[in-house]
Amino acid sequence: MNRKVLIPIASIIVFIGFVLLKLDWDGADRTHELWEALEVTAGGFLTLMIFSFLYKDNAFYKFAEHLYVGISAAYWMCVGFWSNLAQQAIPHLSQSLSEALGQPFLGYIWHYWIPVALGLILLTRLLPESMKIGWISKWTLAFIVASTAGLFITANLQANFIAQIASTMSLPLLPDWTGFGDFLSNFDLSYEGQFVKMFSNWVIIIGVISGLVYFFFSKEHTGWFGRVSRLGIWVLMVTFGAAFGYTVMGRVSLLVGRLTFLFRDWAGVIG
Amino acid sequence: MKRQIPLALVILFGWLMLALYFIPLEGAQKINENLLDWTAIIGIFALALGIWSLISVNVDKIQYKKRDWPYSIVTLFGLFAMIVFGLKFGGADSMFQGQESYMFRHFFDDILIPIFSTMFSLLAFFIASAAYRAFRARSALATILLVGAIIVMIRFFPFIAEYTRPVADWIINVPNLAAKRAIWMGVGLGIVATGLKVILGIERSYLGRD
Amino acid sequence: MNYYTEKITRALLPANATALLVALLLACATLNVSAQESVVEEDAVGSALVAPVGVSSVTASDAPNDAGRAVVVTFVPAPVPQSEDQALTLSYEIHRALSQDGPWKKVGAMPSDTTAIMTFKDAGGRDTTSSDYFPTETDLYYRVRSMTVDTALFAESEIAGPVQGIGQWWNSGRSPVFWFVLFFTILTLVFLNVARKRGDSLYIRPLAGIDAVDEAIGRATEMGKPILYVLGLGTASDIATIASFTILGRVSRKVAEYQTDVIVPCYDPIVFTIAQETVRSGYMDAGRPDAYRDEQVYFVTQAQFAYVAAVNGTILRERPATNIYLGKFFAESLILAETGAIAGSIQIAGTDEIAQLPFFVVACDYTLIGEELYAASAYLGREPLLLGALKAQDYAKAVIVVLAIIGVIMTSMGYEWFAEAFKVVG
Amino acid sequence: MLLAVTQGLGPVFSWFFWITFAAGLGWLLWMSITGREVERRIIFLFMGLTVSGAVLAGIILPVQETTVVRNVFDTIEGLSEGDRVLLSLDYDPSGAPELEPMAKAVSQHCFEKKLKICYMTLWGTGGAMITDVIALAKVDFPDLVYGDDYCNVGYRAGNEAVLRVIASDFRKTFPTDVSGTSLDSLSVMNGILNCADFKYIVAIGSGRPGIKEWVEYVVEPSGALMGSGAAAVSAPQLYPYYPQQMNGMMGGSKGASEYEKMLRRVYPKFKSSRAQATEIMGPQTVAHVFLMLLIVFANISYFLAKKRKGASA
Repeated sequence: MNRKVLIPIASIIVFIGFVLLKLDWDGADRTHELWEALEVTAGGFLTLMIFSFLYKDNAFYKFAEHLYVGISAAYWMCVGFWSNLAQQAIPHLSQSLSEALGQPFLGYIWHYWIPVALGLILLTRLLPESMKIGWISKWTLAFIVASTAGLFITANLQANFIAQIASTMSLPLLPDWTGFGDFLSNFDLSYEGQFVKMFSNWVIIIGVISGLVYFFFSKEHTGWFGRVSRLGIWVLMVTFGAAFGYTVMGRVSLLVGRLTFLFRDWAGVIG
Repeated sequence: MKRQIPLALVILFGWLMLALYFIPLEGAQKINENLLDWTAIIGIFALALGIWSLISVNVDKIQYKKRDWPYSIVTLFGLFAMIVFGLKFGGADSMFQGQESYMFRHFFDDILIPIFSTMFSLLAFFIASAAYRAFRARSALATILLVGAIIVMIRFFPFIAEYTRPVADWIINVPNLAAKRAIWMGVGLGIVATGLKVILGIERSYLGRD
Repeated sequence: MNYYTEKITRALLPANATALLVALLLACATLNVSAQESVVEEDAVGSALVAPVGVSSVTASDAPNDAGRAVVVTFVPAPVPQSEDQALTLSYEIHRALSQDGPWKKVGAMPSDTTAIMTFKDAGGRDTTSSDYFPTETDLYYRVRSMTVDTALFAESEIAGPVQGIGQWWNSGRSPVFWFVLFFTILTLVFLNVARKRGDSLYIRPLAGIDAVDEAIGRATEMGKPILYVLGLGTASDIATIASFTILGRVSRKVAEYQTDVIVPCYDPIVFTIAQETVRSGYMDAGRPDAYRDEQVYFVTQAQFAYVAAVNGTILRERPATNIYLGKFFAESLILAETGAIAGSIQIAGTDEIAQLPFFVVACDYTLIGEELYAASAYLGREPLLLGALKAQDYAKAVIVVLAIIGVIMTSMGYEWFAEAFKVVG
Repeated sequence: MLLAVTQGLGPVFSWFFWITFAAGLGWLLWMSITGREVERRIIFLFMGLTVSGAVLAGIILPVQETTVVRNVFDTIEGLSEGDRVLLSLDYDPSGAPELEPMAKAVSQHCFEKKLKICYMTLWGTGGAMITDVIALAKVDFPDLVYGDDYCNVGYRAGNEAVLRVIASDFRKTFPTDVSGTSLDSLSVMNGILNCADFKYIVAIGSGRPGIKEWVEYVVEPSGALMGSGAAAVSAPQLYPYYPQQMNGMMGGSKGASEYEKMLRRVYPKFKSSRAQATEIMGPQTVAHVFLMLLIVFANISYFLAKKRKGASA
């Protein structure tokens, strides 16, 4: 027998074996017990299949990957269908159709036909090219891209742009300044100290400006301009390093979560 | 016609959405909300195109026995099984309860979630290999990257943390903030510039030719 | 006991009236049975408190910058009662009516405060069936009732109104955004004109990531392997994705010219549709429409990690010469980039998701940081119009740098209004 | 670190783990001193074994409290009975190991303070997360009444658009709760017209739409008071919003374990409840040590290789 048949059959046998091991025969509700055993075993097997990818691409990984793609695509299609079409559009368009879908009819609103029409126009792409009608699908694309572009221009300006300029501007160069004498006599290196506050404001202001200078495209980065831009990229790099370091923690927690599942729920090694 | 209509739609809706932001009038806000609803509804039709693409690519693989074709059967099996489980008809005592149905939820909980979480947890491994490969003081920039990472990572060490935490906190709160603001401002400008190019009709590669 | 607590309260009032009153209210609420009884007793012996003095100067005006479903009510609280038998005001209820004679409806309440002019915003929705329905463009009347411990003991203010909630045509709080859009649009149009006249002689500094794209296509041709182009997890409503489309258009044209292959697995269905259109037209521009196949651009799934699993598989099985990741990326960035590194592909990435930039910087050969992604299409196409827009971006940046410096100096000198002028409200 | 409390497989395994771990590190150090590159798969293997070992040994380490987390705790601590809190769980199963402990701890805290919680999510997969969190919180509060003590309005499609709308009109997007009951009939939602009517919003999220969108579309326009719980990866980039737009933030498992600690300090009754984030912290820290040493070794081997090259040239 060749490997292509042997491996799947062997895997199925092993899988069933593990399900049986997990099964609690004394349980009252046998069907329920069986389901639970199946669930945990499937979870454990799929986890190991994905981990096997770290060694190399292999049949088990491919199986999990392909299964995952198929199921998730259908899952999102169902979720999208129910939440957008069945609960949003149809209850405004047709009483009989919404009742057929078990949704309450929310009153006829004509303009819900517009997205439905635009959606149907999009589907003309599926028609054979010889019909030469697919080009009207671009109307929908034009509508979506343009309306979101228009929307995002302002939303972004408000939160990411003007708000950031305004908060950079409101940093005083000399916070709580009451004179040199006070500054020196109250000198303090702690976080709340005046020196650190002042230094931080300077770093932010210089960092923002040099960062922006780094993003200049139409001027050669030489001379003093080049030096400022160099400072800008340094600030960016420190940040990236820091962000990487900060992330490690969260990523490992996912692995801990997964391994806890394997050891606790599946293998039952720890309590 | 083929060129003008899409362009007209772009200019009309682009500027309309832009203008609506400034108009607090109820009618204007209603249009705004409805346009957002519309996009979601159109998305479903686009998804139909996507699913069609997924099916045809996989059917094609099976039909011509391309490499790894048996796995395409697995994909199609998962897809159709899930679609069937997601159906809803036959009232309250039917097996088909849409998103509420037993099998639909269990496929989600027992197959999607384990794979999903495991894929995500692969990151822990990749973070290690990426760090080993990239965090070497090869150049000035690489050294800065390395130093930033080390200072922040020490932050999580018990015992040493007490001494390094203020520095790490400072890096995260101050230079980090400066860099993010610089990037945000640049990105903000890039977004506005790209958005303007779209609604002015200058940038239309997304519409293709003709 | 009611009387007693009130006396203490009055003695302490200047200290922190509100906090104390809230505490008192709570105490009364928990003891409400005995409190009510004592009121009855006091009534019986005839030593009842008299109603407090009502609030004065009640005004009602249309709320600015809204859809006309809100009114702002202001009033001046009465001073602290002078005589001992006057009940203490614990809270204010704001009432609304459609006519001066009522019926009145309670629309809100505020805790008592004697220190400042009080402002209450009465806002509601447009749903006539909902309890918070607010009639727009209708005469409305407001009055404020000063409440005491005893619900039967209160004082009414004079009636303010009529006032109408009227929708505005312009949100003045958002004016800074308007001025900036206007400024930037003019700037862009000016530079488009300049670019038209001067052609492509405008200088742009080299970007390593962009230069690498050309090399990468050449390398793929030599190796006879495809190029993998990932548009990320963004939807068509992300401008980063739109920027990526324009780059995809140019990449696919070059790919077609060099007669090699580009694979585009897609995450979002609308993005998938647009990507097909873009790649197809790239092939057309290169004069090889027949070389384009629909399977090159395909939809995978809309689940983040299922998509990643599939792309990972593609990377390890097809072993593309180059992987290009441009668009919106989230947690998957490092998984993709490290798998690409395992497969030995040259990797070019770019995103405006700041959280993911570190991973791309660490694991990819070239990374376009933030705005560079948006600039890339101008670099690749070298079309005068796009270069002009890039120039406009640079000028806008220069203006920001100057404004920021002026703003910081103004703030340091105590002129906070300058920075305030840039704040967007509402 | 060896003082760490062990649960798991017991002290013998724990010692075995530490000794093997040290031996492995020694081998890695030897590899780098002799200038040999370690193959990627060996690093994967080390990572896997380190974390597995730490999980099996059940290592728990002490945590320190920080202001940014304490702000969230203190805000909730300062609310009074009956105040309404909006809890948005914008994550999916992959974010759960980090974020679920936060959601659980905040829920426990709110219920202990007799605050009313409205749960919502911006993620399609978030519905299941809400159910999980409610189930976890209910272990300590079995008498909670749906509709009076908490409610779940679930998920609505539309990402940012949902936030844009609920900032001004909560009922427009969520006319009903997750099971179709009108919000008007739930006492939790009495008088709640928009997001600013909640005394406090806690957005717990791991991506987009998430905390940044909450700030942009809800806090900025409506001025609502918000605290957040972020995945460790997105925490640094959310710092610019602290403390103006959000008054506190829990970052990753670290933030969650701090919150768990505060909760147990103020309310000792929760000591018997499983502190999930604190459990995760031990293995995480061990993995961290490993990773740092890995970087150090990488640099040692790089410098030694460079030196050798310099000597031979």
